[in-house]
Amino acid sequence: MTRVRGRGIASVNYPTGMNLGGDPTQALIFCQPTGSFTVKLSSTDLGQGLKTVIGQIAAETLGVPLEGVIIDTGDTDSAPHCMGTFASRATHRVGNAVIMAAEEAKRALLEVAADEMEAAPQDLVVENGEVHVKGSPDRKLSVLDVALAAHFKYGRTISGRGIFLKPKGGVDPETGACDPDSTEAHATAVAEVEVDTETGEVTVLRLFGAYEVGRQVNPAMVEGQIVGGAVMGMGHALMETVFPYYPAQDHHTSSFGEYIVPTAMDAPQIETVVLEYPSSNGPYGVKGVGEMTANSPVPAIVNAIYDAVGVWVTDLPVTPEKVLRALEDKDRALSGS
Amino acid sequence: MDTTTVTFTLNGTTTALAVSPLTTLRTALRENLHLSATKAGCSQGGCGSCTVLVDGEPTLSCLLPLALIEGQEVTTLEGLSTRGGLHPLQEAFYDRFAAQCGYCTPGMIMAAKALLDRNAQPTREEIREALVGNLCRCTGYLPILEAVEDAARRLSQ
Amino acid sequence: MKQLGIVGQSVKRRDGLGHVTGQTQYVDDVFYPGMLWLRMVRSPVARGAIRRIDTARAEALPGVVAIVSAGDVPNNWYTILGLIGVGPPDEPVLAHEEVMYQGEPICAVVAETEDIANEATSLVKLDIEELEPVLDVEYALNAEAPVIKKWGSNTFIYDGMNHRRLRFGDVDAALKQADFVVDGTYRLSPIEHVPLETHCCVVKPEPDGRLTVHTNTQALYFSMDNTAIILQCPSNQLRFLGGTVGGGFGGKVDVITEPVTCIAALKTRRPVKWRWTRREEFQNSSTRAGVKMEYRDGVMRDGRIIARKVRSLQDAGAYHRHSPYGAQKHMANVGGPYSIPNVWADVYCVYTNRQPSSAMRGFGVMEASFAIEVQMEKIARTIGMDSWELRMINAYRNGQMRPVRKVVEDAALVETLQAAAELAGHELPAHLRAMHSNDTGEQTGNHAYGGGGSRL
Amino acid sequence: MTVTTLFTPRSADEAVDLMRRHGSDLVVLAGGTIMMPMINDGALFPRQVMSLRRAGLDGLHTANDHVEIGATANLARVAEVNALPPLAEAARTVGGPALRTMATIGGNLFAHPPHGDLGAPLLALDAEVQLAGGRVLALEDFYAERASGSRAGTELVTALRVPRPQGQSVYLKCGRRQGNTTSVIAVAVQVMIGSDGTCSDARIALGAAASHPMRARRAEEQLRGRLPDGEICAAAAEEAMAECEPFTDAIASDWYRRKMIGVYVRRALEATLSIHVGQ
Repeated sequence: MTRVRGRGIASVNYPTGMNLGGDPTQALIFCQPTGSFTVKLSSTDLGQGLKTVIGQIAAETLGVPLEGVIIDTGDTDSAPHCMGTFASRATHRVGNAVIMAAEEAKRALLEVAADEMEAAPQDLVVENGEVHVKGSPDRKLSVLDVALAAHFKYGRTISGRGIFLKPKGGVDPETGACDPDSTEAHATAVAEVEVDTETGEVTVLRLFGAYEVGRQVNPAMVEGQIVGGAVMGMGHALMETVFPYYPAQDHHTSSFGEYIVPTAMDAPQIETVVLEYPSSNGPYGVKGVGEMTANSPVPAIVNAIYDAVGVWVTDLPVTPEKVLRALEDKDRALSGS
Repeated sequence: MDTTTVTFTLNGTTTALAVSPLTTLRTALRENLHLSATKAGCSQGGCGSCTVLVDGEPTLSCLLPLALIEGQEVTTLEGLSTRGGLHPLQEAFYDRFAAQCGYCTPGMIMAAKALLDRNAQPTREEIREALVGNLCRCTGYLPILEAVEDAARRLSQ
Repeated sequence: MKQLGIVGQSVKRRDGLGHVTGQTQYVDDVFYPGMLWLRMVRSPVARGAIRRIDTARAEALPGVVAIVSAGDVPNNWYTILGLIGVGPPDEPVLAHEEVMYQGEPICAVVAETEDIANEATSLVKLDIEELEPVLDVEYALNAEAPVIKKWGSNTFIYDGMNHRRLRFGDVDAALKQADFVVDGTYRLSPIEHVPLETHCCVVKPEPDGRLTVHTNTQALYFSMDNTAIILQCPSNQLRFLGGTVGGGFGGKVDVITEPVTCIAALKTRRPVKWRWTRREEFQNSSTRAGVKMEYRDGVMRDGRIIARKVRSLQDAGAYHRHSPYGAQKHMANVGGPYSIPNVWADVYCVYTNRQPSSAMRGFGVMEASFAIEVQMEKIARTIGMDSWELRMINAYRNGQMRPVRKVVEDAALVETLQAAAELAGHELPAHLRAMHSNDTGEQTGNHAYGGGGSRL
Repeated sequence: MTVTTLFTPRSADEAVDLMRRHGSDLVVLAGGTIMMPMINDGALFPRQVMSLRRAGLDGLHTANDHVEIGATANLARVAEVNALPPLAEAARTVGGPALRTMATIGGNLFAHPPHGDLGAPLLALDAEVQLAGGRVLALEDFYAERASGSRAGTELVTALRVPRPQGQSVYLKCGRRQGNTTSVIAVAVQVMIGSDGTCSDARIALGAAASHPMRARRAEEQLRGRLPDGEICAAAAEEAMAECEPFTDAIASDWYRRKMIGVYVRRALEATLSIHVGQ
């Protein structure tokens, strides 16, 4: 028997947002005469789907259909400041700024609608692109009609400004006391591996992940982060480094022939479950899921290797060579004792 | 500088292009023809993001001088949806969140098309093998495998 | 939790149709007529003194339009976190006196085609006196090691100290009381982000003197403001366009392409593109930091972790970039998701002569999580306790105090353990299934959950 | 100045003529998967490049006792040569499908280790290299000539003549991931078992185990004339470990490569025996 299986677990926390020099993001929203809302941002979508989830948050807050929201981002000439997309902050920060802007725009919308409908603004709600009087769904006006009235009859703007700021916080140099995050997400991963004791090769068979990331704005994209992060974490654990003999600089990698990343043939079976415990300060209870998903598989895999063959390989990446050397050391120690 | 004129069929249309001698198919597509679906991920033949079909075969367009495909037929991602609608692979990638940043997507879809053209009902293992030369850093591949399986079903209907 | 409308629905990606049709426009897909290509001449050695940079042969190559050297950079300091007070400035945009890592940018060639620019870089003659490099973080802290930073130390200086420290409770006393002491040393070699899209920037000079800058930065304003500082121009002279990135993972938060491309565009008065090669991504772009972490945990027979002592060395490589912040983030997370009443950490941001490390997906925290969770497994094996139970009895509860003096709130770690066990088909005993994150011990009588720092 | 001319000769003779005229200034592409990355990376600035894509060297003929494979036959086609299982398997595990439609068997002989996966199975199958002008030499001699810097390195390879396996043959590759992987090492073996059950001949070849693919002759000696069993496979593996001359690179250290030669030679031999027993 040269192939041995093992299972390992790992639990992690992950902080949302940075807190070094203050961490703001702004959003502006305006209503077009056609009743569409444009959200102006300078935030960046790296592929995680920011443009999509921000559209969902804006539509939710405004009470209009998703199709009625345009997300316009990526131009410093036309949109206000955003710190950037990193630190698992984007959905949290941008989402909060967009809610603030959308609420202001919605108030303006309702004030115009109130004049048009001869009702009090506080008695009105916006749902599915229509303004109606609470309890009287028939007393209604489309957002389009309100927008037209605002532009061409009342001369009023329907727009909103939003900002979210995590204020700058210092670090006590003596104790390290600080406020390093806005909220923390959590996860537990389970890895099942098979180790070839003759070659040291490790195959990840299955990865399980239970994630607690606040409210999910878009569950399919949350799952996309978890699955993608799991495979990246597997690469970190077993394959990747630009300095294969770190700290030596020899054989510095220069191509995909030398720097080994997982391929479609390496992706293990991955099963996930998401628990929604909302944060108190995120938009609709969002925390953040961008970064943490690559973290938990790494120690879970290392622990699974120990479970399988009884060696701790704690120098990443856990290459077959390191596993084999550890197994040989263990054999020597056993035969010596 | 010397140039050479190359005539080939691009997404069904005869195309003639004058380029410098070693200009690659990828550079010609992107910089001369402004068909930028085909990406420059590594220029080393290592990532697959420049994959196109040459006479139906998956090909790394970053390593192939245009002058060498005289008279041949090239299909890029732009050639998949020329009739207005999406190709079933495109539909499936869209529906199943198989693209995140989208940078590997064109090459991935072309590699998958090369597979489905010769094997209409591939197993998951066969899909993995067909896509092994196309790297993705965002999705963890599983949504892509599901999308190709889904596209095969759509194509068979 | 209240049910919402469109929030919570798996709606399709807004950019999905662009992606699957190849119509999404990334920076490399931007072309302007007459656009030039930029390539970088880089240091062949890890540490050295520059004696002479001879660009004559490169300039003579037909098709070469300009060379951009240190003298062309209005403010030749590249210290991205300088915006928020991190300093002193330590990294030149283009090296001119010394080089601190293999691959450090020295001068740029701007040419009519990428091929010509490539060849021209090979014609630049560098005369560099090689000096002994510092490559190992432990050696860097050694008194005999060459000091590679101008401020006389090989570490970042935090508030006058050569490390960030965490002091919570009385670790040494707790370690003496512990039934078991579990040690572990954890290492991580530098990792590349590997987005499929390499760094890319296209700059177009506008008739009014402004610059339009297409960039795949993860942070447009941050990059613009840093570029303005380097160009010594008001930031309203710059227009940064982006927002669509072919993968970042933290690798595109360094402002690493925009300043030089802007200078090249200003110097030539033509649009310029700088697209990094994959080789540059691996060998020159910043990495996740190499790390060495030493953990010592004091544990009671019943599984309570009562003390943790950590010494951690983060390999920043040659320059700050985001590493001083990463080390600080590491300090703040050495406790992990557990309630440990006594925690002590010294975290060093150490400089070496290798390509700088910087931000990468979860940096600072990922490394801590790795060490912490392998420690947890070692502890479980050492004291003979089930590793699920060990985590669950130590998991922090809402209302408890973390070592950074922040109260835990909205946490549900215990619940993720329960859900993961169920998902993986591992049956937990009833007392573990009954636990929850709002239970600080009073209700169940479980002894493990005292307030922070008060258990001993 | 960049590349000024790309020659596309229509025959081997035309190619040889160009090589003679331009000498070492001419960069030769078969499939382009070795040289084009270097040119794209700015590691090489040739003026004249010659592609063999149209030189008519991509024939593939299966005869009763051998297969003749033109130098520019691509790996996708080689992967389907069922008559030569270890060679087909080696071709099938190089890169991904797109790379395999470009990379050629002839070009593979010029790949620098750890690349050049086809070398080991070709050695195990006793392949011969046909050079323009009619010279034919054993692949082992071809590698030796190239290493010594003499003729073979400058002559045009036109085809490989690969005898069909006489005995049981196996190819095993050790990589760092499941597919599209650079070799840590590769092993190809061909074992002939006589009617008395003893090994009448054995060819063991190693890839990524030295500066070019090599035969493990002392390991082969362990098998000849013997009734092969697990012990003898292990002894042969020990010999292979001793005679290989591995190197260190980004993929693996020389220490690990040598270890894997031992494991994989033994496994490959055991696999040939189980095939034999199975029949």
